[in-house]
Amino acid sequence: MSKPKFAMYWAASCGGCEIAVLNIHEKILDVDAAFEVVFWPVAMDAKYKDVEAMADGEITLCLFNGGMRNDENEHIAHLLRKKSKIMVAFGSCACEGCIPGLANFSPIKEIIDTAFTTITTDNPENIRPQSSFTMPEGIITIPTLNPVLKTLGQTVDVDYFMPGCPPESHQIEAVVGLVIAALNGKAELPPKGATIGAGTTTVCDDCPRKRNLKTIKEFGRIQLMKADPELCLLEQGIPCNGPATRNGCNARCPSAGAQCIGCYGPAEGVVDYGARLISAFASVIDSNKPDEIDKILDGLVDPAGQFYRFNLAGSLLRSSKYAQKG
Amino acid sequence: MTEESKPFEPVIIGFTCNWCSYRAADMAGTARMKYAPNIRLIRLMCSGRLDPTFVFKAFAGGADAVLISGCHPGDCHYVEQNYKAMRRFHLLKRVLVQMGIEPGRLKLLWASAAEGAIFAAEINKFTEEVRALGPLNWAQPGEQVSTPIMEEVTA
Amino acid sequence: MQRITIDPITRLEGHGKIEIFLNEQGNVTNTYFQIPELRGFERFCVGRPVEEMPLLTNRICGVCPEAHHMAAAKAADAVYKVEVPRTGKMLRELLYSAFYATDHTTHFYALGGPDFIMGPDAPVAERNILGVIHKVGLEIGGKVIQMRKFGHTVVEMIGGRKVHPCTSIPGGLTKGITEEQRKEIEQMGRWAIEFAQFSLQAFNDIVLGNKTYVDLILGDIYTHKTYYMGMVDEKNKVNFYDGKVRVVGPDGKEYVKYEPKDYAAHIAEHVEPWTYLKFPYLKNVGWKGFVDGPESGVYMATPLSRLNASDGMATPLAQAEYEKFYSTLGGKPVHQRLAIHWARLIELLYAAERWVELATDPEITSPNFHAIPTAVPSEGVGIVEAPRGTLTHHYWTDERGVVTKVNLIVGTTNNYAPITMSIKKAAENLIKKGNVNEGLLNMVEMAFRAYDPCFGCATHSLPGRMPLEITIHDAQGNPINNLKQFCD
Amino acid sequence: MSERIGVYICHCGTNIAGIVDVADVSKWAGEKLEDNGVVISRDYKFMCSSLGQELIQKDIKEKNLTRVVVAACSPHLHEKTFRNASKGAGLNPYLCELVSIREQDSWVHTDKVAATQKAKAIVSGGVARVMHHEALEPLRVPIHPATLVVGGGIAGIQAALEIADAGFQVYLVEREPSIGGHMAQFDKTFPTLDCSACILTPKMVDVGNHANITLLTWSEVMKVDGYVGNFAVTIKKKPRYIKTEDCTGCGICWEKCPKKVVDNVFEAGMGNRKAVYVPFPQAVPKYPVIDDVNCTYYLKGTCKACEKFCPTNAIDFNQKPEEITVEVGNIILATGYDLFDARRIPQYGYGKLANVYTSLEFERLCNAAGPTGGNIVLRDGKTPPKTVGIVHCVGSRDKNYNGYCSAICCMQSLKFAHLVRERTGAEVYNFYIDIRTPSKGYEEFYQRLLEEGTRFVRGKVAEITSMARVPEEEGKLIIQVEDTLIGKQRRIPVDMVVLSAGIQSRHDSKEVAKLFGISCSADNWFIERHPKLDPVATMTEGIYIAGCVQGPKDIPASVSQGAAAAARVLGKIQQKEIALEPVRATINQDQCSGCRICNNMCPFNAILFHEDNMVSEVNPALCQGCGTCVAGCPAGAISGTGFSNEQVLSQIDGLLLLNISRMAVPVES
Repeated sequence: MSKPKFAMYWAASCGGCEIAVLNIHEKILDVDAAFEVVFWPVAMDAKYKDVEAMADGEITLCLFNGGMRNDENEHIAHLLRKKSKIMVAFGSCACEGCIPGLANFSPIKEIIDTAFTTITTDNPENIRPQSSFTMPEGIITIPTLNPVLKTLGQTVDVDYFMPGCPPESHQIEAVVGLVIAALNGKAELPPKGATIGAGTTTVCDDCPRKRNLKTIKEFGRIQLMKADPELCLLEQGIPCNGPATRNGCNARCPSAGAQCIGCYGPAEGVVDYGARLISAFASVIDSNKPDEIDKILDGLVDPAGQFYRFNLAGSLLRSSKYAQKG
Repeated sequence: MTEESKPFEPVIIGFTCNWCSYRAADMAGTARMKYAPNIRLIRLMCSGRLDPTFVFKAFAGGADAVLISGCHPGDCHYVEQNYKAMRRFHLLKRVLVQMGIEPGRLKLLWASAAEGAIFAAEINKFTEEVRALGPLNWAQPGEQVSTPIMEEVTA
Repeated sequence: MQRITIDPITRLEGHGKIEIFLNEQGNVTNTYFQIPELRGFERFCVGRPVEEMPLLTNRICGVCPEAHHMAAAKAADAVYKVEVPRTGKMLRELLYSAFYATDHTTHFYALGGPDFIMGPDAPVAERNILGVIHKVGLEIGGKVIQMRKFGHTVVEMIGGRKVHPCTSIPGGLTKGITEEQRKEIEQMGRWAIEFAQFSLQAFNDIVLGNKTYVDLILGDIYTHKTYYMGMVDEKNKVNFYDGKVRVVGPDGKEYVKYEPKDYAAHIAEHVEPWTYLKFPYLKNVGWKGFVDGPESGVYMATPLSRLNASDGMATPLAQAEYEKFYSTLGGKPVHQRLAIHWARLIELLYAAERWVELATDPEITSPNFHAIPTAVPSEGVGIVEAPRGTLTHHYWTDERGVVTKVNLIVGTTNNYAPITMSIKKAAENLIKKGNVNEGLLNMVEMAFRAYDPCFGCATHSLPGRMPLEITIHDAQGNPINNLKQFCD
Repeated sequence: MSERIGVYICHCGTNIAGIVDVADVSKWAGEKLEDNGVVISRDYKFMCSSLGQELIQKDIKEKNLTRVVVAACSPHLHEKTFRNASKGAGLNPYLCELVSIREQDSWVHTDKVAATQKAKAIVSGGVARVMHHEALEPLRVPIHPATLVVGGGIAGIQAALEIADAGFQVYLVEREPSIGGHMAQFDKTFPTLDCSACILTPKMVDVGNHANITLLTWSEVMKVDGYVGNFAVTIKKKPRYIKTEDCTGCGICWEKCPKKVVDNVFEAGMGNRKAVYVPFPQAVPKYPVIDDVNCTYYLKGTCKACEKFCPTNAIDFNQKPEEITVEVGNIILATGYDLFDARRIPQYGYGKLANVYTSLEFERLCNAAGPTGGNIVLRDGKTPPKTVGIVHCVGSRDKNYNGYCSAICCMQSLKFAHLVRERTGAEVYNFYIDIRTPSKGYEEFYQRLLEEGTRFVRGKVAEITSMARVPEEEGKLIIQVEDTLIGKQRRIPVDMVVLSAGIQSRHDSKEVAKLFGISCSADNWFIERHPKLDPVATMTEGIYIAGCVQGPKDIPASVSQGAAAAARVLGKIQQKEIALEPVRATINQDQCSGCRICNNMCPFNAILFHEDNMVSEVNPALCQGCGTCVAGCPAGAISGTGFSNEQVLSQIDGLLLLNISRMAVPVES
């Protein structure tokens, strides 16, 4: 019988997920051995129309990365969903919008205007790109940008979520291994909707730093202090998202002296990632006086950006009111 | 939506603590004090239980405003948990502002079990303030905005 | 009128798309190369603390996040007017050199190399890394994987993560390296030097040994006499991490050399309504459209440009190769795009040498890798050489160091105009009187790949991997011919 | 939909039905909420009536309901009623939810349409919420029969005796060498003027001899672990340097002790004691203590006079502090008050002008056992005063010091006035703001003073000075006051001034409160559970308060509160075990990353951190169920029974009717 079919696609993403997959090095050959790769723009030839020609569910496993920035992204998402048995939201962009999701703070018009009015932009007629434009030779078109960036899960039905920016190579190896095993009846696939290739607790679980009772009198900026390399960063006032961020990365950033910025998203069962941090950070503020609390909070110069850095598109609110007004 | 004729009727979700503000609401009731019907109360054990998720959920779900209420500072049934609620409120407010939600749509109210009158008055005041702000109509990409329950119910 | 659509990954997947229009005679009147995506970093980085820029702008491109990480960190340093301690600078450059070696290796063996090693006419099925392995020998595959592993190991040791490093902050880094790590890094570096030499040898034997390839390189199809940009140190030697930006004219003479902070006085970006990407050009020469020559502000920023724009390499082995390069290709500047591949290998060798140089510096393990900024943050520019061109980050902040304005000129963007020109030129050369040469795809594709375009920032195409399709329409717009071809 | 929900809308006569169209609400719930599991929806005149309850019970049995929502009055009124009804029908009481459409709807709104709509939303919220209720059982913990009483003043003594007499073990901890408290320092007690010692001493003796009372004087509580019914209290016994088992209290040691020390505690600085001493003759226990700060042996290394003369070799200079731990089920705090420090009001001259006395000093002055043997004389020790000024409200009812009324000063001042006249015949002026005599026999006492000819000047004293302006003021203390009754300034020369200083919370009350996990008011009085209905309990289960620790009060009030606290404790002891509401937080060990953010979020110290496996855990018996940690856990690893995220989030959905318009966030395709 023929091998199960594999597909991987990138929508609005940076390519880091593909690199992460390539970084499993030799293990990539296992994928090649176990699957027939039918669609992987980065790696091989296959056309949109080839995919369309496939039967529904013909693709066994589809790793989909990237958010829904334009109408094309969504079109492919729907197509691949139709054609795939197992649809995996692969990486932070597909799972929760990731950094490009920060665009949901602003109206799309403002985003385009900003890009085409920078100091080096030579744009006397104040031109903006047009999704359809008539040149002397004829009409040429480009995709239309969505007003707000959406996650894959907000667009199509997703079977599994694999967080991370990008997912750690050892996690990718594990997941690929699991799926192959499951296909050979040697393992059980997790229940639909499960988060795979990650832990169930948070980064602190893997963080080597010492921690004590937490009370914060002042929030600090990592570049403006000599941080203690042994002690919990949050206890030093550095806004580390580790406590709320799903583990699975081996606490790479805190181990390297940098605060966790939250790329693995919320922990198991959490409804809104940012809410967890708002509540946790505020709770350990060491003051009961409104003005003093405000003074301490001034130390967090960008709360929403801090708490929704990777998760804005995936949050309960999804975007700012400004962005909605367009 | 409300027609031109009718004024905009905001929907407000109010969180109360079991010991002070909910009892204040009870007292307003037993004293037959009248206030605007726009608020729907949820009873928590303590304002410290107020998870910002609840607030986001309410706004995203179509509420035009949210009230958080608890015991006066120093009077918390659980010693000092209302201070934690206060700290969270301060931070939450900053986030909401960045999300484009007017600060006037989130209110923190301290009310003792004895302050039914104050509770009622504050709800009326808040309702008018929100009415002035107009509907929030939180839009979800790819979703119908779910708005006040009026037509839901009368339908 | 005929219309040809070259759709890299078809319109609906669209990550870059080429339109070729023919006149009634069936000759090319115009070509359009469109970039369909915009993510708006310039807007949404506003409001974020400047120390986060190296982490946020990382996500512009997963292929060259290290480049964005470095440019952002340098811009943030400048915002705080803080001088990074020597060890800090060296650590950053060490990470960066390892990244360069990895990136160039990937491109040469998996993407660009096959064209030459297998030959441009070899069947598609063979023009890939596997073909290379068959021709050059099995161990090469292992070596390539080894090289990538080593590179990533160093990036992770210093940068904290394999992809999207996290340790650079205003004033330096969040961590240093231990003596054990240093030893390991040095060993890997020495291995990398051998690997680079081996690669150059392979190129020498297979490509330079083969007249058809040499002719192809020297041929006119891929020649544009443009300006060339690259970063140089105080001795005008190539440097990836730090220095001044130097531009030489089509005649090879220095046109300008400027401090990063002055970039805006020299670079401007032209806008077209049919694409989301802008076309940078030399402001003081001016935008004259998609043409070359001293009158046109179009410039190129690639390994070849860097060699053209410099007076040599800062390391001995690479310097020797540099001299050989120009003597073989008939002196500076070299205008032939396909020579970029060779230049890339010379840079690979330089990167490996620099790697060892830094790994053996006595101060590299010093704990003095960060200086706490004291000045009030305001504005700063950071420039590095990304493998695919000069990368510029420019931030403005308020007194708290919160970003208020951002300008980015991304590596590949520099080459947007030249690539468009190469496409047009290839098309003109190969489409005559309406009949389309079967080699068109191949040639266009090779033009592409030479630039190693990383539209990861916008198109997400991995370097050079450009599946192409051409649909040729007759005057009525009916498809009359369909050509397909892929790069591996 | 696996759950089967019954909805019951109460008319409450016309209380609800008068405004809310209950029939419509009931019909609406039956139809619109069908998809939410509602299988039956009824309305009834009085749900809380036995018929109403039977209605619910019948449905539970016949329609196999798994959840019940009652829309009626406030849960604070009838939650128990309907929970019990459900229980009666075999449904776990916690699967019944009472939502209020009376206090929160019909009683506060006039617009019938809006009120009916709101009622629907409230019912919808209840239905959405009840879906996520779990069957719960109350937590039962045993009560240890022993009790700890902290503070050996009259309140503590009363409480200890009540409990001990009932046959239960009491540990009475007092930090001074003897019990007795302030009352032991007084001479007479108002209004009856019976001698303080005469009524107090017998009680003190009872305590000393009581088989069920372990008296721990010269001791302090260091640590309190555990929770209601099961406290473990660590007590530090300071060294007395006396072997109490050998000491007979004969008193030879303090006779022979060469070192005199000013007694600032019991004698309020009016008299001396020795370095080895009992604070006063009737002290209980009778054993002395050696004050190692002043004892010559500890200062110079020689002396030991006491040791030489002690007939029973009871002196032991090598005693060390000792810590003991006792297990108790309940704790009564009766740690008393401090006297307001009159030095804080410089214009009254206390400490500068010799013949300005504080109330406590004056008590010692007229006490027969006091330094002057009860003779009221000036500081020179012989001259009796001819005129005495008594200033009320010193440090009380004054924003600059204590805003509250100290409750005892008026009566105390009247008592002083009476004693002065009785013993010296001197002219007495009372300077008051208002005279407050609210208790039994107090007003009569005031009238008596008026008849005795004591002078009353209504006005707050501005200044007390020795600066004479006219000859007749020479050598006198002049009291500058505005007589508000005649509306003019007066300067009244007197020989002696008594400052009726107010009472205030103990200087260390904050630390003590923290130690026992209870809270203080702004004035640092301990906060009672309810100012009217529960003035002896605190918010912390198992900890009670008695006497001035709760706020200023006189002796009768302190005694009654001591007895009341004892009664409460005895009640608990009789129950043998206590049932705690199962509203509790629990930490999912598999999801806890040990970030420790929750650790100091709990004022009841219910959250402990296990260093070994680096996770936190909630002690269910200590947890009070406020849910602050549930809301605060960054990992979402803490869940709260009774008020879980699912319950609240679905209630929000319900209130916004999203459970009808949209079951879940839909997906386009």
